[in-house]
Amino acid sequence: MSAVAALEAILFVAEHPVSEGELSQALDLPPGEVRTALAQLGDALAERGSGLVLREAAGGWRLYTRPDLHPHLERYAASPGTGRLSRAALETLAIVAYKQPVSRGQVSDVRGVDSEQALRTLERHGLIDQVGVSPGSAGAHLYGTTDVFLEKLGLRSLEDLPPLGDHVPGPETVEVLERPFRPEEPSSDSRS
Amino acid sequence: MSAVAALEAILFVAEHPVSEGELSQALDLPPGEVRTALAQLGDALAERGSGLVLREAAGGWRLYTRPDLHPHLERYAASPGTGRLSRAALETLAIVAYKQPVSRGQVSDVRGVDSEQALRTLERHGLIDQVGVSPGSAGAHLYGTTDVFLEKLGLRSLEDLPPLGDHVPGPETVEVLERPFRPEEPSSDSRS
Amino acid sequence: MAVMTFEVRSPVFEGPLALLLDLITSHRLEVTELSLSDLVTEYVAHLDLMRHMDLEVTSEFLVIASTLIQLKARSLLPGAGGVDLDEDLLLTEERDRLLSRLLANLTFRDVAAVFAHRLSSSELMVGREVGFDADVELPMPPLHLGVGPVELAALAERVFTPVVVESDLDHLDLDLPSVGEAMRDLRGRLVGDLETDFERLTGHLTRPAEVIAYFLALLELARWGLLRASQDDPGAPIMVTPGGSASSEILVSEFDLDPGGAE
Repeated sequence: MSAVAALEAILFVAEHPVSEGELSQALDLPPGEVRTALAQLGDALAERGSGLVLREAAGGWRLYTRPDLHPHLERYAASPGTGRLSRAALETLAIVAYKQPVSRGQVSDVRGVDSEQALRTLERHGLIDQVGVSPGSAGAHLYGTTDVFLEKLGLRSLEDLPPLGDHVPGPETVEVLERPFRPEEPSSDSRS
Repeated sequence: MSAVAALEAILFVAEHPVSEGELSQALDLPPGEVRTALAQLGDALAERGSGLVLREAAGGWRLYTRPDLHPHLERYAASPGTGRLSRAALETLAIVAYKQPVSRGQVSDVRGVDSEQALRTLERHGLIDQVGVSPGSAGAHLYGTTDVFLEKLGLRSLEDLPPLGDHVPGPETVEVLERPFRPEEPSSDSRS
Repeated sequence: MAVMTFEVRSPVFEGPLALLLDLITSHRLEVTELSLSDLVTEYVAHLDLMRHMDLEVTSEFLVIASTLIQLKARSLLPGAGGVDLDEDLLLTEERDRLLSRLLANLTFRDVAAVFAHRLSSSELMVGREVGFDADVELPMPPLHLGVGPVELAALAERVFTPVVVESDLDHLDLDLPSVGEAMRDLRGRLVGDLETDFERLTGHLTRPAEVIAYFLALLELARWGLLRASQDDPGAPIMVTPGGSASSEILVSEFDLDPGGAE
């Protein structure tokens, strides 16, 4: 199919995931046929044992090198990885992802430490961005995640983030946390 | 063949034609087998009617988009998503504008992350250009802004750039700054 | 020739919540339960260590310390509930808030671990960043710069401004009154056997933070039997009577968190 070839050429030159809408326009095909072509391209790559894979992320599609071939790429040239993010940066990223739009103050409050440095690092990596200004008088910047974040995490959209509840510690952990704070005298008050 | 797949992956990420010597090293294969793998990749691409072709050029091998598909690429190039500068690119542009002539290393230092990609994007858009070579032993390229840059910003000369220091970004300015980064384009691209 | 150096190794915690979590969970395998008293002692000892190592004890550490000490003082005060029901409720809220912060912290740590995993696995997949072939005559992409000179200048301003951590929290460090100081002063103000009320004792204070420090001091002194505090009903004045004369030296060191306070 010529549509599949054209699709491959577009994704070859694209520097970020391309939405089905954009593909539909560039290929001059209805969305349904774009999806068919995407499926065909994915199959064709797998069939011939290509070094490339087609992946959906950040609301679009993009070609990537196969993960198992990474050692060869490293030998060819230092691969342009983002470098390892610090634990502080990762925690901050987690908070921004689930609480966005969120101010630096709110992030710092959850973490219990000032998080300006971590936010700046994430911003420089393009994982978060300033998405607005808090309506309060202080006019604090509000942060949110970017398409780069979605792409790097392999998420189609923010809705693909697992529910935060899945990450809440189990009852045993909660029990350990509460232990030192349990009231020692039972009678003194009437809280639940 | 795994060698063919690895070959394809390397050529996919390569910016310039890759010589057989480099390929031999990256693939850990003797030159003869590299040539066999090249032939196999070329055949595989042609066989399945890929949108890519393998060609020898300037002392090396490179993947290209098939010329007959260029009309599709042009249509894709004209779509709004491709003309939007990332925040990383804008930050880099700001640094080049005020610190020119400036090397990639200096830009990366200021931003705290490697900025090669952003510089390349700006160069491709004609906003910056290599204007010289650093006097240091490293001989790094130095970048400066172009006439296209001035034109796009509506400036007569670089002296018209607002001076730094006495400029405090108020909330309104920041608000304006956010605009290009928000997905306001004809909708379709940020949805899954 | 080899110079012997001793290295004091103590884990550096990024913040008070991380420290608290570590203290609590490091006891999870022990048979004896970690009491609030132990927790406060260990927490304060760690802050002390941090100061000895010339690490900055930020205001966040002190705020949590003050909450912990309040909770501890309250739980040890004889006949709890006699002082002020409002205070009790307030303290309960404080405790719940602290607990939920710890929980939230653990939750996001878990998310962070998942993110780290996903990021590192997607790092193995490299996307192409080269763009269009150079030999292809493409129309110049319709570039939307999206900014004008003023916005570009603002951006430059921001990028060139070095990141200064904890800039706007410094003043809190200086402002936080010392509970130890308050304890010393309170004892000085209690003369003979005269009963007086808390309001009078703190009449010379101007800032709410100072009153809180004095209240903490009062609770702690009461706990050690150095004075008696009573309140007939919520809203009534807290009456204070001196009593006993046990040494308070040990206590003072525990409370002496004031970072810049020593001389």
